[in-house]
Amino acid sequence: MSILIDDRTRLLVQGLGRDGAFHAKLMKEYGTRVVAGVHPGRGGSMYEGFPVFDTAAEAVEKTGADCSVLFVPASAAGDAILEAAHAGIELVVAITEGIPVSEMSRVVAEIETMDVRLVGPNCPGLISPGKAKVGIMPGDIFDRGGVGVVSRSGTLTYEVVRSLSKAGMGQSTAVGMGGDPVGGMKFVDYLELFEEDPDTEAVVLVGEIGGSDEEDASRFVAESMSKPVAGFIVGRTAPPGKRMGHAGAIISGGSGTAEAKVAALEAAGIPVADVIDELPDLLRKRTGG
Amino acid sequence: MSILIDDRTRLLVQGLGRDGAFHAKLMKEYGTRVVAGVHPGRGGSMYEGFPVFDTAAEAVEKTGADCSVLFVPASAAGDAILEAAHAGIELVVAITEGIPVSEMSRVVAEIETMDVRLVGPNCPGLISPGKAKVGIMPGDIFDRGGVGVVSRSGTLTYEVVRSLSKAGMGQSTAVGMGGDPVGGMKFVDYLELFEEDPDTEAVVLVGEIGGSDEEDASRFVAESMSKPVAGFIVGRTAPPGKRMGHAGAIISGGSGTAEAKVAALEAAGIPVADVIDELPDLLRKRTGG
Amino acid sequence: MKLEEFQAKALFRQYGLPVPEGLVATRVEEAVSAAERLGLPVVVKAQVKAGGRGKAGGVKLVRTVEECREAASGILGMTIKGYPVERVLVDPAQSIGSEFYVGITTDRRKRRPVLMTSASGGVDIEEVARSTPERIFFHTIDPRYGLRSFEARGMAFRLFDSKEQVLACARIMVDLWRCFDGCDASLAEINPLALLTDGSLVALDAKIVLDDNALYRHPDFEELRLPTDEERKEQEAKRMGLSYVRLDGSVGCMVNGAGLAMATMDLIKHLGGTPANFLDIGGSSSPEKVVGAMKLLMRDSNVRSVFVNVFGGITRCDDVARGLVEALGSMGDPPPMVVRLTGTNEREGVRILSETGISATSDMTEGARRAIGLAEAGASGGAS
Amino acid sequence: MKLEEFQAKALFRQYGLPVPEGLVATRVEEAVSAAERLGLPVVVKAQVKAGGRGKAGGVKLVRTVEECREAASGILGMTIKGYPVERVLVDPAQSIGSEFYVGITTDRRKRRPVLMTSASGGVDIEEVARSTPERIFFHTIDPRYGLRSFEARGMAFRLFDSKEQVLACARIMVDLWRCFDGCDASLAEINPLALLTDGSLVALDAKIVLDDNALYRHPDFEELRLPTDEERKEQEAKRMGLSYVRLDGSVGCMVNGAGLAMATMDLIKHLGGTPANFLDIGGSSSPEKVVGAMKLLMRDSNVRSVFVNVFGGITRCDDVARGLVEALGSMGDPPPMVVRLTGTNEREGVRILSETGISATSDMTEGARRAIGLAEAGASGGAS
Repeated sequence: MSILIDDRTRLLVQGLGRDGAFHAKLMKEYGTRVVAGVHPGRGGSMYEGFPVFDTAAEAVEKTGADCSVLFVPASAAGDAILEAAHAGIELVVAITEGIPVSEMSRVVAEIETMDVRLVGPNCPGLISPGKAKVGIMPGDIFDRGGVGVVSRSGTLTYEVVRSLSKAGMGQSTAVGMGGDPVGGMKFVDYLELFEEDPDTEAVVLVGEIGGSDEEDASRFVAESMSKPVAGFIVGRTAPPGKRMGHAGAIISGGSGTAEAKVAALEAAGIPVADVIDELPDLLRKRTGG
Repeated sequence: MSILIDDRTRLLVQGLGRDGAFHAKLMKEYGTRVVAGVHPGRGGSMYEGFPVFDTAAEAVEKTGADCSVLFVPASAAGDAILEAAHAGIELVVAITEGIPVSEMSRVVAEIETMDVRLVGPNCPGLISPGKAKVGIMPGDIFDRGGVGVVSRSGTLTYEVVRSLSKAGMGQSTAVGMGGDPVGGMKFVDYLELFEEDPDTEAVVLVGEIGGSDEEDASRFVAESMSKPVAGFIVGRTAPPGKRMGHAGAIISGGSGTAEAKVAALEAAGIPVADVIDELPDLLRKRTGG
Repeated sequence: MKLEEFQAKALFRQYGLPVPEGLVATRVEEAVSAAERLGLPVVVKAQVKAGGRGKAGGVKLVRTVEECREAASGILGMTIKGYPVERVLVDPAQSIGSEFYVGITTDRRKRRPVLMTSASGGVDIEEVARSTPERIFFHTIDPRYGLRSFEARGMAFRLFDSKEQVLACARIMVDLWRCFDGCDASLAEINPLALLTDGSLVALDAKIVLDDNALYRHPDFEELRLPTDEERKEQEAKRMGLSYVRLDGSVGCMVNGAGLAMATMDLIKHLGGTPANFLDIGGSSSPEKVVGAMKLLMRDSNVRSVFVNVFGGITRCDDVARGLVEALGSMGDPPPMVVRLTGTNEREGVRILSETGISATSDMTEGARRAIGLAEAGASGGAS
Repeated sequence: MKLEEFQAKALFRQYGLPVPEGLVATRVEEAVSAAERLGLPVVVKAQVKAGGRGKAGGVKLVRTVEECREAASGILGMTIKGYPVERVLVDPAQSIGSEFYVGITTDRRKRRPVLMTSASGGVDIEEVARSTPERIFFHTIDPRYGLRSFEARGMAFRLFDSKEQVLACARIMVDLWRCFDGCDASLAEINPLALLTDGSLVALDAKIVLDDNALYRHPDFEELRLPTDEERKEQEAKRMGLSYVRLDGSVGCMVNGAGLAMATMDLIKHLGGTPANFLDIGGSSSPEKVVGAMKLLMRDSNVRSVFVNVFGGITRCDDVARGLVEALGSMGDPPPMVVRLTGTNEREGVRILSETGISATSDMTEGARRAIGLAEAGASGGAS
């Protein structure tokens, strides 16, 4: 098992431009069941052995795709997320960065009323090692195992995973959830899934400054999780004042700084690593392994 | 019993201008439990023995109102319907006429996702004789009884009711649902309620040209109603060509004319009166009374 | 409010829709110089608010200045379905490959806007809808979100194969939605949307009907009003809070409520008479309104008798009675009249009328029958 | 993109929000003539993108031409929180009764815009939020529907009692929403919203931050860009697809990914060094981008060593390596550098670097440690 994606996932790739085509190929090579592509105007053609359609609706109808990954430009990405959702896709993974917040908040308000999950945008995607990769991460750094990883960052996730793998700790699923102000699933959503997943034994949470998602996660871990969790927070040296006027400060209350996040995690009994390479040891102590 | 309103209905009057104030008084005199008014800027005052509030939310919270009737100008009516719906009102009756269709279609799209019913707009409201009146109809022409009346028209409803009352046929509930292109409940919704209401023995449906609501009602009566229904359709002499370009014709198909509606009703076994005064006899024949 | 083609095209242009750059002319020489400016050949098109102008000879393709002069002078003198042609639109002629249909209106059943398209555009789209409905595609628009690109693309793929045309058509659909929504239209229609031989798409004709209830949001639309004589009367009525449509009969009707007004007309017809008009004096009626309504009726020389049918609800019978008394007092030669008054403040209304010697019946059928009788008597009197 | 007060007020005005009709001046005499045109007394306000300008003496009420000249010349020479004041806004002085706060931003937790208001407006609104949070009211906006009148009224009733002020304030809130939404802002804020002694409401100050990701939808906003020196550098970086923020340390960082960049800075600090900057070279990196990034780093004279930390995913290690080789080749005196390369095409990247004599480590901590050592050596070398 794993969360969200596995070897039964039927993947649709939306947008087969330079990046989309490149990563569609890599995902397929990793073993992901890429069943279709969508690229308006290229319907009827084939790419890397899978059929390409003009619309997501047709792709879903003809191939039974249940998950999609987006490589479309920022100006068209909100539309593409909704196209996938309305076509019946259950999990949409939006790699695209640079989508306006106003656009995302409308998209999110709509998909909240639908039966669809969103990972991202502005994220590397997710991987269930040995089963499926839906995103742009380098597959070879991941090992199959029992640690769930969820992170707001991209390359930082790789760094963490590499450290875990080196220490012999494989991953059930690793997710780069994206760092945009408004996006899809949050820490709590992933933690809930990891808690339920029989193959996940422990979780690493990688947070960063801004927002209050780590604080919410801390509460959830304290109240509802039985599995051990370790944390890592970046941004301790980030320059202050890169926030937005009074309103940002008012809405975030005291939260948002690295210190506040570390404090929240620790108060919830989650050990926080100072440097990435401490994470395997912290987990080992918690799991008694 | 009756449908939608009865002597337990707790009514809120939105808009206490000239018409709102006049009819609030008449509704109260009829015996309706008018528990509150809303008129921004007049919060804290009293009118005809009930308290006036600045917002619907406060009125509902303080008085437990569950039904509201709108006498606000067309430009503010969409907002007022939503205010009532978001305040937790279960039945909103919009008397206001002249609301733009674009506004109503947005309002309707939103309230469809909520637990609220809308009567109107551009309607006289509804009455459950002897129990409650929520609207502007002259109360004294209605008699308590077993005939449900539902009509797209205002004064025509009174005419029909008068004819029924004169023939000794009282009404369980009489509704003027309004004739705007986009509105709240439709014939089918009312027929469904009348079918379920133990006190309603028969139903009179008063339709008019335009739309396809009568055609939908005919299908519903044929398929799902056990109670006798009689119909009346106005607009046989209406000038043709008062429709909108090709699109109106395409979307309505053949329906929309008085002839098509009469044919649809008769095909569903619903006798249709040529003149209003025939209605009591048609009902009597159907009920065997 | 119906717009004429050239007005609709101007709005289309504002929303980025591709329309030919035509010129409007009210005189023949103006049309000729427009043709010269645009370059021949051009199409000269009658600007009227009625359909079927093509079949009526109101649209002409001309290749020379002489042809243009001839066509313009012919068309500017025409009357199409009762509408005199006061303006022509001179559009550059296009090299048309095929014709499509794209329109947005409100689907009353779904209570939402609906986009309709067909690869069988052109004048006979209604016939297509009747005989081969499967050739028309519908897409319901959620007004909260508007027409999205992916939805428009999905519809455009049903009409076109080439990627360029699909994307151009999808763009047109989205812009048509923006126009429909931005103008608070009841209808926005392109028929035909032409695929030219060079592969581009152009809105050859344009139809927009504005929602009268939303005009208050668009004060600038007031200048788009180019009323016909008939519309001018309806409009004047509207300003008084009246809704008036003239017909051909002899019994003038004054009724409160549209439904009851239609029922009254139906009843007159049913009893063998002919209604002269639809006239709804609406809800809260003041004496002034009744006076205005009466004057409006009397302008129609066909009217031989007047049937006033009022069921008081929000309308108060005493207001109506006072208005009638005032109106009759101010008229030199009032027509024969039958008044039926019932409902709110009925007693007071009847009292006011009886004081002035006007008798009122409470029965609608009886009232209608008497009005028909008076009209017939008046007609034979008028013929003598 | 942060706007200055006078720009935000101009946008406010477009959306119908009540703002004083002030004038902008870049020279002292301009400020004086602005004051004369507006009529004294006026307020002279430093236009800078930093808060706290009032406390820094950047806002002055003046009653005479002499006072105005003095204030303007003082303020136009100031530097507030590192920002030199290049412009002042001259606003007519108002007779203020009390001050309120109204702002809209995005609530990340609810993933929707949020309207915030308080009767305790003015400079210390953040202190109010901290110490008496119950004095701040929040209303989450559904972006599909926008802020509706009834919602705005509900919020306005919490600030005002008089019907006129409630309706005026509700109108302001709705217009502020339209401005926030129409401009794709991250923040639109009025602080203070002043209740004048004549009972009217005016936005005395205005703050707008635009969403950089949405600027492509607003080409006309480009002219609102009045960058400070620091912003100019960040912007230039952005044009190259780089995200750069300068700090005060000595170890220059070049990293792919914002998270890893922050982790790298944290690590340098943790190991006793000081990061010179945040620099994210982003996803798909080309050699040109790496050259540009390197040049950007070298402009900062504090930089004593450079730590390149790349974990290849979408970024390919060979691209980064080629860029580094090219950048170093084009530089006369390259700084001491430590390169850490791993991930996609790692082997090829390492090969390219080693061919040019640059050695790469695969361990981040080790790399950071060596970069700190080089910086310290460089600093003592530089001091000699």
